[in-house]
Amino acid sequence: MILVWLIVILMAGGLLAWLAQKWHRASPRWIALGSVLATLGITVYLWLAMPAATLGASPWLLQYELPWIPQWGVSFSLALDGLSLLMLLLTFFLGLVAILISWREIKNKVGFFHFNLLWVLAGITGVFLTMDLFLFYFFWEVMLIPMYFLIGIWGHENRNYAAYKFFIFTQASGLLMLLAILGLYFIHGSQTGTYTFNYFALLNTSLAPEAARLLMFGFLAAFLVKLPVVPFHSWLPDAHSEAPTAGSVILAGLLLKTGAYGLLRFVLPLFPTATVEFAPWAMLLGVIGIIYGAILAFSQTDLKRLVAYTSVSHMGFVILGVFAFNEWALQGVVMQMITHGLSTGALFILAGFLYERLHTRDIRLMGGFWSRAPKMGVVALIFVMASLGLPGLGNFIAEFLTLVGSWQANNWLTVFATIGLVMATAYSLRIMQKVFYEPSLVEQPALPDLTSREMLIAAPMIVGLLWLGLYPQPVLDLAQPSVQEQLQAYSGSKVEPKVAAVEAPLSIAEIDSVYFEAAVKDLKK
Amino acid sequence: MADLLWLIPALPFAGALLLVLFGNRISRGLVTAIGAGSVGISAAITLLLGIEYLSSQPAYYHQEVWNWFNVAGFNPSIAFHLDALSMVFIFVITFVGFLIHVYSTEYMAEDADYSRFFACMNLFVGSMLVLVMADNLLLLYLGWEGVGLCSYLLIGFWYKEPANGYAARKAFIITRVGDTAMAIGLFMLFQAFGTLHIQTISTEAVQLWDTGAQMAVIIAFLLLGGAVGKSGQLPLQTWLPDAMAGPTPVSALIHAATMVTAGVYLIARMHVIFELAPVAMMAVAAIGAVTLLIAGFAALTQYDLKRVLAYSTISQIGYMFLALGVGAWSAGVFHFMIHAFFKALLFLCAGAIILALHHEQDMRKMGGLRTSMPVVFWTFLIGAASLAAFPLVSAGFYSKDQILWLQLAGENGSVWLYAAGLLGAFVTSIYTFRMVFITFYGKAKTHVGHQPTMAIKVPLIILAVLSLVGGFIELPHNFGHVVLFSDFLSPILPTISVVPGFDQYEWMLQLLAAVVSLSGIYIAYLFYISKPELLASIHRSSTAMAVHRFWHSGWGFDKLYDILLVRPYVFLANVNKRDVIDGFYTGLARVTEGFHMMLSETQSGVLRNYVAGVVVGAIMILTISIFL
Amino acid sequence: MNAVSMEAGLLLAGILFLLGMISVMIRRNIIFMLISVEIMLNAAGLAFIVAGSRWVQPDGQIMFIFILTMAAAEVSVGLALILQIYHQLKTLNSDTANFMKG
Amino acid sequence: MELTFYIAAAVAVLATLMVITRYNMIHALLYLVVSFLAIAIVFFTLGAPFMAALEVIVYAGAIVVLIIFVIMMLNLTYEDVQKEKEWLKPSVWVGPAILSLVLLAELVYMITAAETAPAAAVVAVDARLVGLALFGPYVLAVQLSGILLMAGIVGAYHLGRQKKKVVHRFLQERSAAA
Amino acid sequence: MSVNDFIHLMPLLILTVGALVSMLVISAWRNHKIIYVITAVSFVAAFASLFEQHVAAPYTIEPLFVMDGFSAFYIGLMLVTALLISMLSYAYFEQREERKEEYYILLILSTLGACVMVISKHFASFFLGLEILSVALYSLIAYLRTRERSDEAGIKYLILAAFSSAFLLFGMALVYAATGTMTFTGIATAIAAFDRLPLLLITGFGMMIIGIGFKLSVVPFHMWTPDVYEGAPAPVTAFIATVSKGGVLGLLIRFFMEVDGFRYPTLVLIFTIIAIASMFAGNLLALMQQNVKRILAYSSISHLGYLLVAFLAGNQMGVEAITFYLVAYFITTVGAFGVIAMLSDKDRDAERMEDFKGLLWRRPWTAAIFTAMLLSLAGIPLTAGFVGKFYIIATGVNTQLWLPVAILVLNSVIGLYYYIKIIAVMFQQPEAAMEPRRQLRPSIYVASMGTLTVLALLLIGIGVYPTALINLITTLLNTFTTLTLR
Repeated sequence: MILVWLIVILMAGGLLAWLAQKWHRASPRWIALGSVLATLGITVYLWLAMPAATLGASPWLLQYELPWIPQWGVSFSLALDGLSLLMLLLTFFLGLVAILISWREIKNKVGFFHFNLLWVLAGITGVFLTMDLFLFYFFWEVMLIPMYFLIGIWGHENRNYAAYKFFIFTQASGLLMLLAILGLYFIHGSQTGTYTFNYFALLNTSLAPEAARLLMFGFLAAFLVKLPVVPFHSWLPDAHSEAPTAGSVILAGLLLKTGAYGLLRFVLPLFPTATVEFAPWAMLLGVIGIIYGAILAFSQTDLKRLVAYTSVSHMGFVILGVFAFNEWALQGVVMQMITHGLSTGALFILAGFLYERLHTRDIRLMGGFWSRAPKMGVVALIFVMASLGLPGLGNFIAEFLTLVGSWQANNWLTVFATIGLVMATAYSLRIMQKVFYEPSLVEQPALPDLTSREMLIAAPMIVGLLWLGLYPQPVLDLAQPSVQEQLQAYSGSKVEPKVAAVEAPLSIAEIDSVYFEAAVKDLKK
Repeated sequence: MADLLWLIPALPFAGALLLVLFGNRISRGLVTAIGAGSVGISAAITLLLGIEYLSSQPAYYHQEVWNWFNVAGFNPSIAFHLDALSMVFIFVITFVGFLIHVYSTEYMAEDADYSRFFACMNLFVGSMLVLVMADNLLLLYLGWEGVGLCSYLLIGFWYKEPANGYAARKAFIITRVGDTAMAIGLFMLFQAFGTLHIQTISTEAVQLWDTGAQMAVIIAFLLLGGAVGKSGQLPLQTWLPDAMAGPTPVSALIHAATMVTAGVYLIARMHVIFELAPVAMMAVAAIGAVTLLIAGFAALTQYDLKRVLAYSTISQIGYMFLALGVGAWSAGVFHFMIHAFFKALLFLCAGAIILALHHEQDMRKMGGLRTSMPVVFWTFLIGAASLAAFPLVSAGFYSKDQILWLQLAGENGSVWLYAAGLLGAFVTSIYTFRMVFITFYGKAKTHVGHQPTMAIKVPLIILAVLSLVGGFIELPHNFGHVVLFSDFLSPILPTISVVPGFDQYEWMLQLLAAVVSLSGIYIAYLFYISKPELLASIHRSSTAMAVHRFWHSGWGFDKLYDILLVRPYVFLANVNKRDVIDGFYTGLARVTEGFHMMLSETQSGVLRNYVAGVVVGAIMILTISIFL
Repeated sequence: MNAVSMEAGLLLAGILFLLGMISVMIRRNIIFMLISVEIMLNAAGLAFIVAGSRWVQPDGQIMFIFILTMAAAEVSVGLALILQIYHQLKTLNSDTANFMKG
Repeated sequence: MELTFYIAAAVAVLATLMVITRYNMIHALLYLVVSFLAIAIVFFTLGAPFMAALEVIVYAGAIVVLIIFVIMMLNLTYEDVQKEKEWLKPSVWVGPAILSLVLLAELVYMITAAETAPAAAVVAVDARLVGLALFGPYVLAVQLSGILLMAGIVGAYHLGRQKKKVVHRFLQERSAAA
Repeated sequence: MSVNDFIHLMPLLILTVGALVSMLVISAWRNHKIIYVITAVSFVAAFASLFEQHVAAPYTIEPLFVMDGFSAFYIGLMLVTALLISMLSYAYFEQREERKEEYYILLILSTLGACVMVISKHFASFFLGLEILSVALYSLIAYLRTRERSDEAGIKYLILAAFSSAFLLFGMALVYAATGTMTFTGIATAIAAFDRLPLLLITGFGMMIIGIGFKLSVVPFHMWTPDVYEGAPAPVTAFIATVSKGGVLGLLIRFFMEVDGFRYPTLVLIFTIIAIASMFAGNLLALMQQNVKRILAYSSISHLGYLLVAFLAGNQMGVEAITFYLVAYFITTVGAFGVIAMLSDKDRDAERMEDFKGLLWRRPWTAAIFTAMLLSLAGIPLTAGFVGKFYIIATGVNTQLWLPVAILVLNSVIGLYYYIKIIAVMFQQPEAAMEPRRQLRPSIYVASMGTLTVLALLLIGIGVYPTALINLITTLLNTFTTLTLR
């Protein structure tokens, strides 16, 4: 029941915030803040209250189910495991940040803004919690509309175009997922006679390889576009750069994660054979994304666009890791989801700070800000370093684990992905260079340093990144049972390190084939 | 005492943190106290620990601070491991680092960003300490990257000059290229051993692989890639000369105590792997040889005082690689230590000069400083002598001589390597004394402003002394046979076996080395003091000038990389700035719009056309119903 | 009463129907269009009667009566509308009435 | 009887052809009357005398007369005939004619190729039978056709009324105030 | 005519009486409000009389009508829709310089026609129902006869409707000629006897499809739709888009189920082509359109395409899906045109994009309702349209109509663009304080506003908790005898 409350509080808070605007101008902010704090409190309580359960046999901590459309076998089914709990923590934390960041930035239609903000969060919460595929699709769509409004109403100059693009891309891919969900539903129904959308029931569907492949592509469509993976990333730079800061933070920090979450939660367990077949291609896409995103990020002059392309690059690691099918990679992916949420969110916040002061996002018009705003410089430096994967900060753990994992699966692709790290350095340092180091060609107005409210936003993110970089174990522990659960179907595909190592020498193609044969053999058992 | 191990890196980190958080709000004195003090305490702890280590002779100290993370058996800790090798390194790092800190208090006194400077310096020292004390390769990698970050911050310390920023960026990116190779090496090591714990790897590697095993070779090459990047060796050396953009103490720190020696440390640390891969060893030696020559010749032509020193660093590290490559592990480490002393000394002297000459770095505008800055002159001369391996008195002579000797005497040595080393030594003494003569002799060309005070002089003198006497802890056997240093390292690093019966020729080689060194000095004297017309005649020859330009540009590597890598990348990035894939979707939208336009034409608003539309539909339906 | 084949009857209906149809397509005068539609409806009625007489049932004729009713209603509304249009546009050209398109 | 049918059919087709090619509307209508009369004869040959009568009365009588009334109300002149001529250029009718020919071919094929029962003799269904069916099973349909006519009448009444400016009382007040 | 017949035809009778009473009252005393009340009362009464029906088993009135759960549901649906439209009409016509009273008579009559269609099981009643609907609609479309566009729309609709009716009739005649019967069951038994369909019959069906397709405004018989939607008064447009199509669709389903048209690949092929073409044409035509009423017209074309996808499934689930979708579509369409009607003034309807600029900030509640309606049309969750679209896609997937379903999905995406374009315009900041359009007393909008609110609540209610409606549909359709066999 407590899970339902999470969603209800957000939705009710949103409505209340909207209505309260008439009453007092500032009240929506406080209402929104209150409701997100409440949900954050609940989640933190959940986290602290049940660490023991995470180590138990079942990864599920809490479950809740209520029939919804019984005729179709749809139920309002929520469940919480370590992975969802982590995602929820991230959601509410970034939600909080998003509200704080908008405190001054959003001046008109405050009530409606917070309504949308909270409903996006509610939709995301639903996506992370639901265990019914119909409901999943439902929430998947629910989170898009308020996001569309956030971009379309409070965005920058080109907001309408960006909002359309965002909406159409995500909807199109979502519909393909719907088709796949329905296909799965009917196949399962015709096999067992019970038509249900329940995740746990559908896990036991046995699929013909052809069907599994098609259905997997349906799911992949939605998740790969959301993630996004090159060549489906085209919506992201526009949406990110045109959204208001809070919108960018939520887009980068949370919406992209729903794609990664979907891969972990649905694609892997539902289609074990098909994913193994597809894995090399998926990893290839990941690597292409890493490199392509990095190259594009390097050439951008719009700060938010630049950061947006870094997201493309970073999300490449996610898909690379997911399709490596081992615990290192998956834990890396989970870490990547969280740390990318923090670091990229933080970079967008930074862009927001700059935009608020300078009314431009063009880095050619910036420069030499370190001397004028040293605090901002330090903060920016830390986030930039996080984004280029400096050890000691969370992203490093994520990327390293992912790469360690993916190395076991595919050597050459991992090599190229690692090269992406160099490119990450190039574009990340470009931010520092252009914004904070070399003097600007254009005179800029006074640039006040970070205020205490802004420090209040930035500080927890820095602490979080450092904590994740130096002692990520609590997070990893929390995610571990879930990761195991998702990997169950692949238990055989974990490479025995030493065996592979001995055979590993030059011909890497051989390793691959050995690896796949082993995987296939194990699956047959 | 071993419980305090963690304090050694933690103190500089704590200092950095304090300075970042409060640096702007506290007095300069306090900044100095925190900045230099933290490193000083580290140095003190190191000293105490070293004494204890020497007296009790344990195999190593180990301390786990906390478990970093644990994923499916991948379980690196934040744990420190201190053995003789690390001991040498932390000693150098903390002591030389401390001296440089002290020196900086004066050098940077006028700078507005005083606290930022010390924060970065502390971070630098801390990272380097983590690097050399790490008990697993992941933690080592943390320090490794941290060093890269600090180099970036410090090289770009005076960020307002765009060139400095670019130099900083270049340093970070190029070293990161090496790091990437190293990271891949780590993946392979992990795949092979299921851990990155250095001790475990070292013990298990021998069981797992035979000498020359392909895996070992690949890994060794990848680690070498990392080492080459950090240590400024061929082909990733181009960042180092540009790194002179930072304040001089930073250069001293980078070149003497930290950063560039990391590669040496890595190879020494992973010597087990390298020994399993003779090809990689050969590569190390070859890289060292080629690098030391290229850098030496490049140094000959530089005018910027610091650039000369920078190339000399590249060259000297080439010597260390040469030593490591033939398996003369302790010789390489010994040269590292001695090099740290004299290179720090030379940089600090150069800093004093630059400070005195109002940040003038061009040697052509210096001269006659011998009289105006006597302390600096003498200390610089000592450093130069050491660098040029001035026979008998300088420490550099002993360390370099050992390396050269082992090129021939060592099992894996070869005449070619020896010849390269010898030629390098010759060039070294030429450019070293070219520098000395141009800077300190002749007419004064720039007014001497700031005269160094105690904070500068004391470190200079200490380092000068060390540059002189440091060599006496390891003397050739025909010269007193002191083997304190190699003994100290022997539990960790295997001793090199010398070809039997070769000993009796050692004095000949020493003599040769001494002659080479002295003749180099003489040539420099000839060109720059006694017969400047010789130089002028060279300047008239167009071939010579072409060579000069070529060397001056660092053998054209910058240009080469620019054309091969940087420009294509930038070009690609800029061409694709608008994202071709986006163009595809835009095209799709356009096509759809085109369909809309076409269909819109049918909605002409004319009733007859609509009727015709219905009729067309009727024909369609009837055709289908009749013919299908 | 002898054999007029059903095919012949239907063919006649079909030809008349098509003549009406072509007329609707080529005429611009709205009244002509209306007349043409009447021809078509009449042809359809003819087809019903042919079919009815084939099966010897009254249903075909009954349908014809309904068609007749409908034609009458349609013509009356149509003519009223045509009057109105003529008042507005001062023309009977249906092509002129294309304010709405696209 | 068969011959009558064919002659009447020919007349009907020809007359209809004339209807659709006339420029003058009154001429066209006269041909239309001829066509309807011919069809009435066809009905007769098909054994539906009652329908023949209705055809003459309702189509040829009521509907055509209605149209003529409207034409008279509209005061069509010679220019309109000229305009009609202009409108009916070959370029206008060639396309539709081809479409119609295609359809015709299909219809002919469909009707002739239909493997129906051998053409049974057409038997007259006399008016009594029709009446019985009409007011027997189809009585509700008759009611419905009444409603249909009602809809037609109400609509025609509303649309056919001459314009009369009716201003809403609120707007009236407002304009009065202004 | 037995008493039972009367009871089962009660809704129709009540409507007829309502129309007659209105006519009598008008002749005595013209008053908008009174006629309005009479209309509303007769719709409500007709709806209420549905509850007196015993639809557990189909009740036939030979040879013309059959009353079963299916017809009861459709009649109920259309009555409610008509009632809602009449509620919305009051404010709209109150401000016109026109006689208003006949409108209601015609509205009742056309609703009657649509109801006749869904209960008919004979060509005669089908045809008469269709024509009652059509003839009433001619006048309704051109009702604002002083508007040029209204007249233009009226004549276009008239000529084309009569034209397509002629096709329908000819088709019926051919079917009759081939089978010798005009009742649906009779045709079904007759064709069951053939092992292969005679050409005459197939052609007959084909020509009937033209007539039906015209009323459903599917491609290629769709061309009238935008013009008529634009020209007709907004409430009438709502009526054309909903009741008129609903009636024809109900009939189509009954007819096709009865004769089991899905056995014949030719017919299935024709419908597949029509469905696909409708989806594409509708959405592509709407893409860059600037007139809101035309956008909705084009969108209705594509929606009919979607419906045909479920229709193609040809099973019970398909019919349920159609029915459900129809409910959602009715609510949405009436709501959307209701908003347009409410924003219209006496000069013209609010149909241009500018009319909606910044609506959210001027009239937030109206804009919110319109947004909800558009989102429902686009098939976004929390609205009935989503569940409906889901139902249709599910049906398609279930019967493995991959091509139509894929195209449906593709078109939903294209469709999004123009729906959100309108939304985006509403959310735009108005540049300057816009001249408020002249409006009558706000009090006359109470009924409109209330109706729209009810519609919005229904929309979201069904979107969030569709179970009740699904239950109702499944129970009622169970009595649709031919379906239960499958």
